[in-house]
Amino acid sequence: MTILKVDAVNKSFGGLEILKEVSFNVNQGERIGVIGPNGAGKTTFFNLLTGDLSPSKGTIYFNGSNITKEPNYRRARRGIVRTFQKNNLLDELSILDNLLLVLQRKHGLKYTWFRIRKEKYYAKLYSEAEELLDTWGLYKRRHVNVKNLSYGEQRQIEIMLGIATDPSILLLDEPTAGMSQSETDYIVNLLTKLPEELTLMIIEHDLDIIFGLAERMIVLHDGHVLIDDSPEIVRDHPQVNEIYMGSEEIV
Amino acid sequence: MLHVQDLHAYYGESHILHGLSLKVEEGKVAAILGRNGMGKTTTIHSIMGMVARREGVVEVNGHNLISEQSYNISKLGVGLVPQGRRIFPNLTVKENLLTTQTNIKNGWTLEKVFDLFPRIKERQHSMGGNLSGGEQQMLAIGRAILTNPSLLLLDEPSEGLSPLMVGEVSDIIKRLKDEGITMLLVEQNLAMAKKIADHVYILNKGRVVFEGAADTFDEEVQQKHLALSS
Amino acid sequence: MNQSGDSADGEASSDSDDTIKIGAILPFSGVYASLGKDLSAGMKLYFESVGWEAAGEKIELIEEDTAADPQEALRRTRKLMDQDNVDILTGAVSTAVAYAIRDEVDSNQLPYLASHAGGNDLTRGERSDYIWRSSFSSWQIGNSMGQWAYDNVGDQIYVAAADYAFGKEVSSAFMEAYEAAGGEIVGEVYPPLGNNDYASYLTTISDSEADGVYAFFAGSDAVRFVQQFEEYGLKEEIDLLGSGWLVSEDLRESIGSAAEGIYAASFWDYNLENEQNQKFVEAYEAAYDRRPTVESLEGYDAARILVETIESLDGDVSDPDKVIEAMSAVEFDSPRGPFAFDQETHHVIQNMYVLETVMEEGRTENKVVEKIENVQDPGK
Amino acid sequence: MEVIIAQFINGLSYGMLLFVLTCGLALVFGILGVLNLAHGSLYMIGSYVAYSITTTFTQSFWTALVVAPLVVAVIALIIERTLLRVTYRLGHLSQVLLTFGLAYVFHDLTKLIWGSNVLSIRVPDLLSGSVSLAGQTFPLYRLVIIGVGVVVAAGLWWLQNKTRWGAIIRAGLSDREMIGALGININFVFTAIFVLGGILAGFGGVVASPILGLYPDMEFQTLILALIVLVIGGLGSIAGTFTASVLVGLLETFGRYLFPELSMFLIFGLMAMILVWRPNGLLGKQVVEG
Amino acid sequence: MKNVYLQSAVVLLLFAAAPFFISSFHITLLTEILILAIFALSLNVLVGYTGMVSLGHAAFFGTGAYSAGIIAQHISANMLITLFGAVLCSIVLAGIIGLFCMKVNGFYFLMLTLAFSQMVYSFVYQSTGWTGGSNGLSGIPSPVLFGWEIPNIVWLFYVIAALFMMLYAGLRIVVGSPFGKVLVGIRENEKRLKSMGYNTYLYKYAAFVISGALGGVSGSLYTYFNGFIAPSDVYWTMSGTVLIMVLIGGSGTMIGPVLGAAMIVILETVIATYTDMWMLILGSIFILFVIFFPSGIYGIWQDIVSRFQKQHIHPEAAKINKERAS
Ligand SMILES: Nc1ncnc2c1ncn2[C@@H]1O[C@H](COP(=O)(O)OP(=O)(O)OP(=O)(O)O)[C@@H](O)[C@H]1O
Ligand SMILES: Nc1ncnc2c1ncn2[C@@H]1O[C@H](COP(=O)(O)OP(=O)(O)OP(=O)(O)O)[C@@H](O)[C@H]1O
Ligand SMILES: [Mg+2]
Ligand SMILES: [Mg+2]
Repeated sequence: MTILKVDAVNKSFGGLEILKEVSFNVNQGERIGVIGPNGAGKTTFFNLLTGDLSPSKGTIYFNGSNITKEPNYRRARRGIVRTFQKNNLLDELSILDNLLLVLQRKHGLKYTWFRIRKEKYYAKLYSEAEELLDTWGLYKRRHVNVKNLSYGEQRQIEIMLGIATDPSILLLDEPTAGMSQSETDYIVNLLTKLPEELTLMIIEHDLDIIFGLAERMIVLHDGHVLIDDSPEIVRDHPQVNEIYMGSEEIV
Repeated sequence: MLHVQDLHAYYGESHILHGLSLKVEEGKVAAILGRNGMGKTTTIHSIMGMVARREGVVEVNGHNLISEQSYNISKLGVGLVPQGRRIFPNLTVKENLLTTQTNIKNGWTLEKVFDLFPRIKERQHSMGGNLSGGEQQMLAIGRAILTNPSLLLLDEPSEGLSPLMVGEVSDIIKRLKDEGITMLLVEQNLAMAKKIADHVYILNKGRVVFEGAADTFDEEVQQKHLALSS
Repeated sequence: MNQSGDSADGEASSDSDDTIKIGAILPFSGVYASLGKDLSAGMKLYFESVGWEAAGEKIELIEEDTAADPQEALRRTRKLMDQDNVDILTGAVSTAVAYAIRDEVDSNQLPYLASHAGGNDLTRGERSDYIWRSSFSSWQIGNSMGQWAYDNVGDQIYVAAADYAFGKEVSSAFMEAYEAAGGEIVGEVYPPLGNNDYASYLTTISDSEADGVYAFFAGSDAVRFVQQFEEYGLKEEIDLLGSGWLVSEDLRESIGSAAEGIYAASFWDYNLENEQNQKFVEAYEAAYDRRPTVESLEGYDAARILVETIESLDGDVSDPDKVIEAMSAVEFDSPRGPFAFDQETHHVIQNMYVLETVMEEGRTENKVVEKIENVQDPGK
Repeated sequence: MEVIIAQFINGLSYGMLLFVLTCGLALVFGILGVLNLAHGSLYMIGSYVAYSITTTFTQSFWTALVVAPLVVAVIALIIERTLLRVTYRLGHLSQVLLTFGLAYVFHDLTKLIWGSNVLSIRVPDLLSGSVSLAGQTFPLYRLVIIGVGVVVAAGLWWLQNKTRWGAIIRAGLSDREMIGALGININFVFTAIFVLGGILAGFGGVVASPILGLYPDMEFQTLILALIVLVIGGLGSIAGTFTASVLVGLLETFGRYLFPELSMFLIFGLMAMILVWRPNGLLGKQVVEG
Repeated sequence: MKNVYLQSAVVLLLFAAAPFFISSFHITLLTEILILAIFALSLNVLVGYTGMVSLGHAAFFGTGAYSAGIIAQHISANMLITLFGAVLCSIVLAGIIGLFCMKVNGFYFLMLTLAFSQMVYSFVYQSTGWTGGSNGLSGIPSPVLFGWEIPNIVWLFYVIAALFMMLYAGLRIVVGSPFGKVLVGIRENEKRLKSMGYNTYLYKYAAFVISGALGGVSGSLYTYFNGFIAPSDVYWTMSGTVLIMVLIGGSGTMIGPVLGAAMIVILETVIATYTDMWMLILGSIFILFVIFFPSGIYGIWQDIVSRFQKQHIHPEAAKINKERAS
């Protein structure tokens, strides 16, 4: 089932055309890798999908409805959720508070104005948050402010928040950049275990990861889709090797 | 060239580095490896004078810099490629490069940096904050080179770069090394670190738990010190 | 800021039994600060002259700074009433302050002698048994010049006044009298209080056919208006007239020669020739080494009224109604001329003077050109 | 028609006066990011020092024009070094409180020294004449101010766009630590700019007081006016401040001419309209994030 | 914060007992503090929790004050009616101003709120017929509650203290609720909150209107208290004063603005009695606070508490940091 349909999308900044006629469909449950040289327009493309930027031309459909003009918060509520390439967290708040805000949103706005039904509503939120923190090994540090974490640790929070939202399509922008090998392994493991019906799009420059996870690859080059095919084809594609992989060996 | 002895660093109450020592010979490259949150960036920042409370000895070229201000440390020839790039968003690419350019006589100029990274030459009039992640990383490297340092601190310079660019940056670092620049490199990309570094340190919770020449850093060491369980 | 005369004797003054406490709410900060200071200086000069004593009782003066803020004044008044237990209240420069405290004073039956605030309503619609005013009303200031302007300036006048209640009251009193005399108002303009550039207004005025401009401005507004009036070349063509504050004693030095030729209406002037005034000016200059202003005179007179009230009561000020009765009967020869209260309105009946500013020995002086006797506010 | 031209000249000269009052604030807030509520106080001190010099010591306006800004510069230096420096890591709200406190302190100190009477400074003889233009007399001094405004604007524009300082400050604002690590003594740069802001405030005080006079509370009036001009022009742009000064000058002048009863409303109405239309002021820079 | 009920009981008792122990002047002072504390609390919703620094809050205070006064003069002095009218007017005003102010951020927000409040000011100033213009509005009848005219300051104090406690409790619930958490999130990183799916515009707007409504409440209380309204209550200096109260008390905390209001009122009253150089002293105090107690009176309070208890706000956090360190 097609969950996302991108139709001839263009994006330009001033005179600069960053994305040119990008079109493709995404089916539910697909794991898609997005690669391309630096500055190819990958992040910009994610920005268009989430509504952080609006396209100069073209249309985006999600589950059949046209969402091109929708603001980002509406799209997030539809389940289009992203992580950021550059950490974008609530620095002055604790890890727990960051997470609570996400969970609170997920469970709807019903009781958000007053906490009169504190026990019922809050207890549920808290126990869910604490469970999550536990699985991420952050329970002990849940009251530490995010700004006091190391860079790699913040990257982890970034991903945790994305997954905690229970999205229907999750856009990960270089999730493991800045993470050490062991943390990377952990994240990859976690991503493989995500529910089947969840759709994933991942931008990554770590080829091991991307080829390990993706069932389908989209190569962006200079603002257009160079290839949209299986990982095997992409791996052996001479042009991809030339513009993107260089001499780097692939395990 | 760089000599760190018994370095302690603190953020407020928390004690992060516990008597760390390391050494980089003139013209060599040393790599610091370690899992997230082990104190790599803190080490770099302590050398650069960016941690408020630090104790011990940090000697560059025989000067003890432990209590110097960071701008003086920079003027003494220490360059920094920071983690997370930290490009000035409201400056154009060109301004990012030129504003802090110093010691022009030492050889690095805007043109040469543009030659290294043609991609940022194309973007030279864009605002730094509008660049893509990888472009910013290149810019951060270029910016540091243009301060014409004799000691360069690189904190995860390959982050966000495409594999092709990782290769190119490795080549650039080698080239800098050939020109006699001493370097201290923090990396998560072990392959790259192995390829470039002469010497390797592994940090764990603010202490050096392994040190040795690059070729002694093998699978076993990696398993022992960098796996999740440690 | 407690002031009291017994500092020389070294006696404690805070004991309320053998002293009479007078509270004064005056602005010592903000735009009206200099007025507050002069009022205070005038009062102290008089109290000093009677040795801070009346009918054998010590007088204690408690001054509170109201800034230009009515709320602040209300807070201070409550403090004076509840904390210091003052017997009589005086002061208030800004009319808004007087209105603000009016109900508080009235319901607490505290005798209050308004010594500057000139809003008409204080002795008209807002009149209270316990409030008497020794200074002036806006009507007195504006009205007194209407006939004179028609006779001496011409039959077309432009009115420019600062946009606040007092400015509007004064100018409308003027317009009423001027039109009654047969003159025509060819234009009105009300620049905001604290307006710093009058160029635009002056250009409009010079474009009109007016023979004169009646201006109500005070303080820094007056300085700027008068200076710019000259700079933009209006002085040669059009007469400038207004209230005494346009060329008041403390402004003329700042204004400089631009003030020359202005006509102004006031109830007192430094150069008034009478015995009382001579005495007052001499004493004031000896004490403070500067010229008194009209506010100094107001303070001086207010202090005198208070002292005479206390004396006629033989020092017993415990009954507010008696205090009021005694106060209303005070009559004397003031430096401004004969002084008496209108029993009906609780407002002073006094002479008004039309002054002309002239150059004398390189500086400007005011000269009385006309005296209008016993001007009495209509009280409604 | 002649009235219109005359009003136009009035507006232009008033606008330039506004620019002279605002440019110091524009520099310190728009460029340095410090909301200096004591700007009006520095302006006031400039005026009072100039008053003392013109009336007591040398009687020369020209001496005052040089000395008063320097006195203010020293005060600015002391403020920056001892107090303001502490607040850079604390953020804008602390600076608001600090500079507001300073404004209070300066208010009483000047009252203590110079009293609370209304004072004024004479226009220097050289510039005291009048000129006839468009059938209307204009004070020469007003016309000179137009020139002064243009010269100051040009100088600031040069500093911001043609020297490295502008870029260094913008960089320092977004990441002080990093600009330090790249070899720039950002503290010194900040001090220098703040002192320059002080000099401009003092200069404004001397130049404006023959027109505006010296009176209690003058600093708050000036401050509000300057803030309005600044925000209409947009932060971080000298050209914006300049445009806004002229615009406000003209609007106020014509507003007083055409709708005198609305004059209090007009300037704030203009500001609201411009901000709703352009949320970063007329020429303000859109801040690029990370 | 161990037992909220105990705390409120103690405060209630203190309020109830106050008139028996302190002079009527001090009751006046206390009443004024409570009114201004409500005002400061209302601004704090914007400044402290949502991170929107407004310099136009006097508009709502003034609107509340004038509408209460005008209603009392022309319609009815019944407190329920005047209060309702005042709140309604300020909500409408905040609703309108908010629509525009939501478009801008940071300093521009500060200046836009200033602009709107100054426009309200000039409207009030020039509508002499209704508001008394520069003379202020006087002759306002005393408030009537359920047919009972509040006879003196002590009873008024009780009414206001009760209202204060209710509003304080209500506000505490709101800022501690998920809604309040979202406001804090907006303060920290609005962009991220949008990505999480929050319509931040709506939240900010709601915060603005709530804040305006509470500002109106405090304004109308001020009218009951003074029986007089001056246009300076709508002037920007009033907005400045309340902002200072919030900052000096400790923005983003509940008790901070209350302490700030108390401190400013007390200082102004005490200092002005001894010297007319009160601005010098007050200004110096502001400066000292910034340099030595940057988190305001609340920060001092926190310091003392933590020194007593030898632990921090989040004991866990400290513990963890130590654990990692060793
Ligand atoms: N707001 C903007 N204004 C101008 N140019 C922009 C803007 N945003 C992005 N660009 C340009 O668009 C191009 C694509 O950027 P984008 O961030 O999408 O690249 P990317 O594919 O994610 O690269 P990377 O792998 O380095 O993260 C870059 O060259 C960048 O400079
Ligand atoms: N500003 C700070 N305040 C308090 N603690 C901090 C601060 N910055 C870092 N830390 C803590 O110090 C430790 C070391 O951090 P550092 O940034 O040096 O790690 P790192 O080795 O560079 O990690 P990464 O690979 O994630 O970049 C971490 O546990 C982190 O939580
Ligand atoms: Mg990217
Ligand atoms: Mg790091």
